[in-house]
Amino acid sequence: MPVLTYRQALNEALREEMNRDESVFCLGEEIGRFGGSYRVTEGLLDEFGPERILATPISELGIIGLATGAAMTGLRPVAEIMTINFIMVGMDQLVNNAAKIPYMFGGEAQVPIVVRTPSGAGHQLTAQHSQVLEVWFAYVPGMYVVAPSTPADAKGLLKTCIRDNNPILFVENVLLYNDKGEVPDGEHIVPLGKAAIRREGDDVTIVSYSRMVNVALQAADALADDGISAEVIDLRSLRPLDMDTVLASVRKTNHAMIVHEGWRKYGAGAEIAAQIQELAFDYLDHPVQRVTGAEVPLPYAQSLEAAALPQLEFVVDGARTMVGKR
Amino acid sequence: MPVLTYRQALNEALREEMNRDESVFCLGEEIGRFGGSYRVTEGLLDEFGPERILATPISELGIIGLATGAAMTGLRPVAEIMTINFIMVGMDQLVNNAAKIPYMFGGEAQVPIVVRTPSGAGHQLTAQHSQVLEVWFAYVPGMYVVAPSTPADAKGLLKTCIRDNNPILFVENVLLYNDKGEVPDGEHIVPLGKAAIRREGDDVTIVSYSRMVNVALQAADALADDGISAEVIDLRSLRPLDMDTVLASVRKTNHAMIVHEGWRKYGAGAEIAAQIQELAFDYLDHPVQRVTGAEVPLPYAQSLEAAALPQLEFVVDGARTMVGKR
Amino acid sequence: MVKEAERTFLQPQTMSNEPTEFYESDEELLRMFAMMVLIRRFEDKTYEMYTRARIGGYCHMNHGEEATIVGSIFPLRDHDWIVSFYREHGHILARGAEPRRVMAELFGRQDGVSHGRGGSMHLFDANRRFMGGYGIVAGHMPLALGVGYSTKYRKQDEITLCLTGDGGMANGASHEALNMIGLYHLPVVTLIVNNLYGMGTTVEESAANPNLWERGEMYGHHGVRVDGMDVMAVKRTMEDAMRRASDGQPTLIEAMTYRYRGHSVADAARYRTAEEVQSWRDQDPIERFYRQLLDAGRITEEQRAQIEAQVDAQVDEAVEFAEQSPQPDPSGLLDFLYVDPPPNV
Amino acid sequence: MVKEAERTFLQPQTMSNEPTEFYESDEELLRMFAMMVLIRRFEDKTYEMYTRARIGGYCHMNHGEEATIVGSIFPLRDHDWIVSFYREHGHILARGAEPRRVMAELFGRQDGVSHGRGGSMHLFDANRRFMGGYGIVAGHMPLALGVGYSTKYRKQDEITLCLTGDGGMANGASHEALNMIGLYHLPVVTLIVNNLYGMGTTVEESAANPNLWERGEMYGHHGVRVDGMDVMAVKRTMEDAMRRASDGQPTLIEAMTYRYRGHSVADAARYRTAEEVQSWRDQDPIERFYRQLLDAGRITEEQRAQIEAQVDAQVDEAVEFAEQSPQPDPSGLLDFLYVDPPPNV
Ligand SMILES: Cc1ncc(C[n+]2csc(CCOP(=O)(O)OP(=O)(O)O)c2C)c(N)n1
Ligand SMILES: Cc1ncc(C[n+]2csc(CCOP(=O)(O)OP(=O)(O)O)c2C)c(N)n1
Ligand SMILES: [Mg+2]
Ligand SMILES: [Mg+2]
Repeated sequence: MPVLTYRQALNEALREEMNRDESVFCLGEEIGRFGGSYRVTEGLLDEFGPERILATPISELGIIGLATGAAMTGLRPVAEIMTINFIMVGMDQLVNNAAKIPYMFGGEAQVPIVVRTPSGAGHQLTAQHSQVLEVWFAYVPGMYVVAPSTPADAKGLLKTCIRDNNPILFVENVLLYNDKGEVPDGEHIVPLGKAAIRREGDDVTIVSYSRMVNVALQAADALADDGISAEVIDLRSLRPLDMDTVLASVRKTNHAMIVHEGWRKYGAGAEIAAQIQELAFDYLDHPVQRVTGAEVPLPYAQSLEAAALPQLEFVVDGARTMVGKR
Repeated sequence: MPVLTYRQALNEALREEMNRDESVFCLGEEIGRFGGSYRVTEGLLDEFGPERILATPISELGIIGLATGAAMTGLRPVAEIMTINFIMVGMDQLVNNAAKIPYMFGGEAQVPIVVRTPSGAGHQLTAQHSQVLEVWFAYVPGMYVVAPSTPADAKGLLKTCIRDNNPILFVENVLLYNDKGEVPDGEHIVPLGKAAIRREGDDVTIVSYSRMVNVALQAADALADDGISAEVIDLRSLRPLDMDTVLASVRKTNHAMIVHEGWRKYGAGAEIAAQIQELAFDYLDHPVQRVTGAEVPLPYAQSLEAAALPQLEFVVDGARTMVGKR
Repeated sequence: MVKEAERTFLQPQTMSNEPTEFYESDEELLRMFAMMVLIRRFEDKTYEMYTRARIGGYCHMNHGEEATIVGSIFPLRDHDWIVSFYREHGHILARGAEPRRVMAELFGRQDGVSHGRGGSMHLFDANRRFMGGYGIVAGHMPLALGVGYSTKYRKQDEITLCLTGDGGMANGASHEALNMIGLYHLPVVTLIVNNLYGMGTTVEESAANPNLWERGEMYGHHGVRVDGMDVMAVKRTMEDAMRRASDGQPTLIEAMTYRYRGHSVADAARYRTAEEVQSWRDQDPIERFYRQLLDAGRITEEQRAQIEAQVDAQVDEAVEFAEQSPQPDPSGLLDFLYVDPPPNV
Repeated sequence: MVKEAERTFLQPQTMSNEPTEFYESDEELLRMFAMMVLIRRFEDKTYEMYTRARIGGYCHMNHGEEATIVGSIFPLRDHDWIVSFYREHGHILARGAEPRRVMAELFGRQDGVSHGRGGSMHLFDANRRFMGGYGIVAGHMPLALGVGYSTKYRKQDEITLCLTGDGGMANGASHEALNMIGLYHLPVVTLIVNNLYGMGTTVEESAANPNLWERGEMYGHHGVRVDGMDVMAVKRTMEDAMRRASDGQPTLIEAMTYRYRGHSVADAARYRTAEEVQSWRDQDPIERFYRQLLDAGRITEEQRAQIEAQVDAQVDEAVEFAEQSPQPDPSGLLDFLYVDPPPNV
């Protein structure tokens, strides 16, 4: 199988879907001549021209609104919001329009849009450029929130999302773009709402998504050295949320830990913890634990930024304590 | 003690604080001649004039940005966003500016603003006008999110918030404005971050905030008839979140239920449930339960709207089942 | 800052009153007249039904704005699009939706145009390319941009009419949408229904420069102001705009009008004087059109009476239909939330 | 749509080159010149330090924009305010902040102007009323509105200078802020540093009407375009604007300039030609000001050399200071999050 970066996998998905279906087009800031701020759309302008690779002004309401309106007429727009930090100035269009239109017009309209955007911190981008905000959208009925962690999923899920008929926030991650992995050629589709078990194990379930899956896998390696067998689940999407897979695992391991980059309080992990205890209470030998980013706007200094991000050692130590092998 | 409506209590708090401190002023759409969309600012224009009761254009970024910028120069603005549904078009100023400025400038600036806004559904206001979105802001470090349920708290907490030096989202509720209650005259201050036990009980802890506290209290009445003694906790604020009071209660009752109007998944209740199981796991006789609004954009038809809102009977039945007296 | 000369332009009496030339057939003119009457009577009935608790929620009516509505919507062709806002009862009627299905929606019934989910602010009619009414001020304008872009993308000859309010022009969404419409040369006509108020706020209190049509220039649109109490003036302006739109030149029309009633049924409109309201009622668009038609020998008193009788019957029938239509069954609460969702949503 | 005549205005060679009249003292002129040199050299050093991994994150530099900065900031009085954006190293230097504390911030050190929390995009100096650099495009403009409103509220004679980019003018935040500034007649001067690009997007690709200064009229501002490569032209324009601001008349200045380097250190700027860059470098604001001063007998070659030597020493010292300053201790991670929080936050 070809090895691609996460970035290339996304690019391939876009190219294939645009070739397959003329109604698919991309829009967003700097996605044309510039190739995309994270170069995900590189080369597409030459191939598809400026109407299908529409580079827009710095108008996030305009971008998401354009996509939504066009989708209502039958097109399938893929909008890029340069980073999730800028989604706030455009989110009214996503939450008040795209997510509500199908329902509030009684099924008379559909909004098949994908809004792609990278989330996450790293590289000292500071308070206004390092946020993890997808949980806000996962809260909204009518939306899907999808967040691949591997190049293969990046391609397979993006293709699925483009073909889906619902409004979708597709969350990438600034630190995953250069990750490499095997990616099936051509038609490769990953269904929505199905979590992936990235590593099987018996002693503790580590639930994660996006970049933190890598941290969870590293932790599982470290735990294995201690004789602790960790099962790592990659949620792949926050909505739909595949609790079946999570619960089956927890019923087996009796220990659950959630790892994500976003802030702790009212973060995505809260919902997963709440559901695990609701639905697998009698299987739990220990409270569900959460390892998350520190609750601060991300600071610039390297010393502080490092301290604010979820640490591998927290995951490892937490799991050890939980299963009583500390 | 005088009996006031929730609306009058807010009005009194604004009047008193504006009289006490010249740096306090109000701004927002229709808060002047119109008296406020929910008439909270009625009469204040005559008393304080148009510079201190500033009626603005329909510019939510402008409103919150004006407040934030003015606060940085030492004023204490109280902004009204007509309803929380409109906050999306302005929230970039609140989350990316107000909540981050103190931290990202290393303590060199302060942003003492209060953004008042009503949340919640009722009266068939439909999908774009019936949302409960405060959990988004509770997620954001740097913000406080306060939500009084009684007229006395409406006054006491608003006064506290106006004097506080942090950016605060002050969440009112469209169906509470006409509620009546005793409100202390003059100086009445309710501290931030202290939940209120609205009713004591031994068998089950019902945790709620804002309008749903009333539903919880009704449920407690109904449960009392069955011999179930419910303790009702009003959080008063989602951030700071007074888990100490909640946990003390749960350690006593061994049963916890959370009731709120917002959507279930990734709603405020998830965090509270997650923390209860984290911190009082061994005291729980039953998983923490949540009673919430249905996960739909609010529909217009009375039949559907009623079905979408949290029902008294769900609280009562849920509590009965939990304590095993069904 | 408002200059004096401009401020007086906001008074109806200064508007053009030249004799109107008609190229329309009698039938077309009478259809226009009948529609204006229908909108008026429909709204009267809406008000009545609201007070009788058949209608709930927010309810914004079109009394006084009939000329802006009929003048801008009648020139549209079947394949043209409309994107509107919450004050849209008349808009969807003028587009040809059945009054009874509109009334059923206001009643929150299953046969409503949005199957009872939308209510007064969220009317929709896919067949007539009426792309809905929206409740976030100016939030629908980026959607019109999207519909217009779709037309260009699909290389069709379609025009999008975006109706919007004066107050909404202060919102950032209007700015982003209008700029992008101009930038991409989209076939979009934006008509500002300038009824001089956004709730209780006057245009002068909301726009540093209240000549809203002048913004056209900054957005690459042709900008024009029109007497919104004169249906033929609006129609001619719209026809011109449609011609330009087909050439990729969008137009921003500011139609000066007035809402006779409060912002919504609940608003007593204490922020304006009875004299001001009366000065606009004196320019009533229906009476004015009737005079124009009468002067031109295009209508008779009998025809008017007949039209009014027909409209009344239609509105009564709409109410009957709405009363009869069932409320949506609560079991359908989750319908329409997602298209083909996976099992675990 | 861009008309040809306007498009050519965007070329530097068409800008005014009239001999400059100075009323400033020699000392003042040399201070201005020295500041322009400082900004240039400071940015050279910033670039070097970035490549040596002393500086991280996003880093946007001011090469080429020195005249817009010094021309607009020097006329301000101590009690005036500045609100800026992420491309603000030069802005805070021109306002008088110590270069070493600015460099320490870029290094992420405790002695930085934001104590290492802000970095390149978020410089702050309360004492100099420099209200910060912000990273959300146009998101700082509503803050300038607020600072201006505060001045009016407190009945002070203060002016707020809001520096902003051309690309940001497409964002709704600019619209809401400028409209409200005009509506309330606030003493705010908004200066668009029009460097012809927002990242790789030209003004013509971002604004339906790229004559950004023309928007002044729609926002109730005086609108004016100025040659942003001529520091004296910018200064005179700013002085006029300050006079108007004191009378409650805001001004929107569009200063035409160019950024020599990419959008940020990481951007190789492949979207523009070497010739285009050169044509602007030929108009270099520092060289131009030097010529003007030389022609007027206000500077000598020796003075220039001396200034440059002083500036170099200052910049070297800034780096040394920054290197020496400690990284913030991780134990301070939660500092500054809340003011006097209750115990359970
Ligand atoms: C973003 C937003 N802010 C505030 C409101 C509340 N609101 C509803 S209608 C309205 C006035 C709009 O006035 P205008 O645009 O002139 O339209 P009109 O109602 O006069 O037809 C306001 C402030 C809203 N719906 N959306
Ligand atoms: C709302 C928002 N959208 C996108 C971005 C990403 N971004 C950062 S700078 C920039 C270009 C801004 O250009 P301009 O306003 O001309 O300022 P310049 O960088 O040229 O000085 C963009 C798109 C952002 N920071 N904020
Ligand atoms: Mg209006
Ligand atoms: Mg620029």
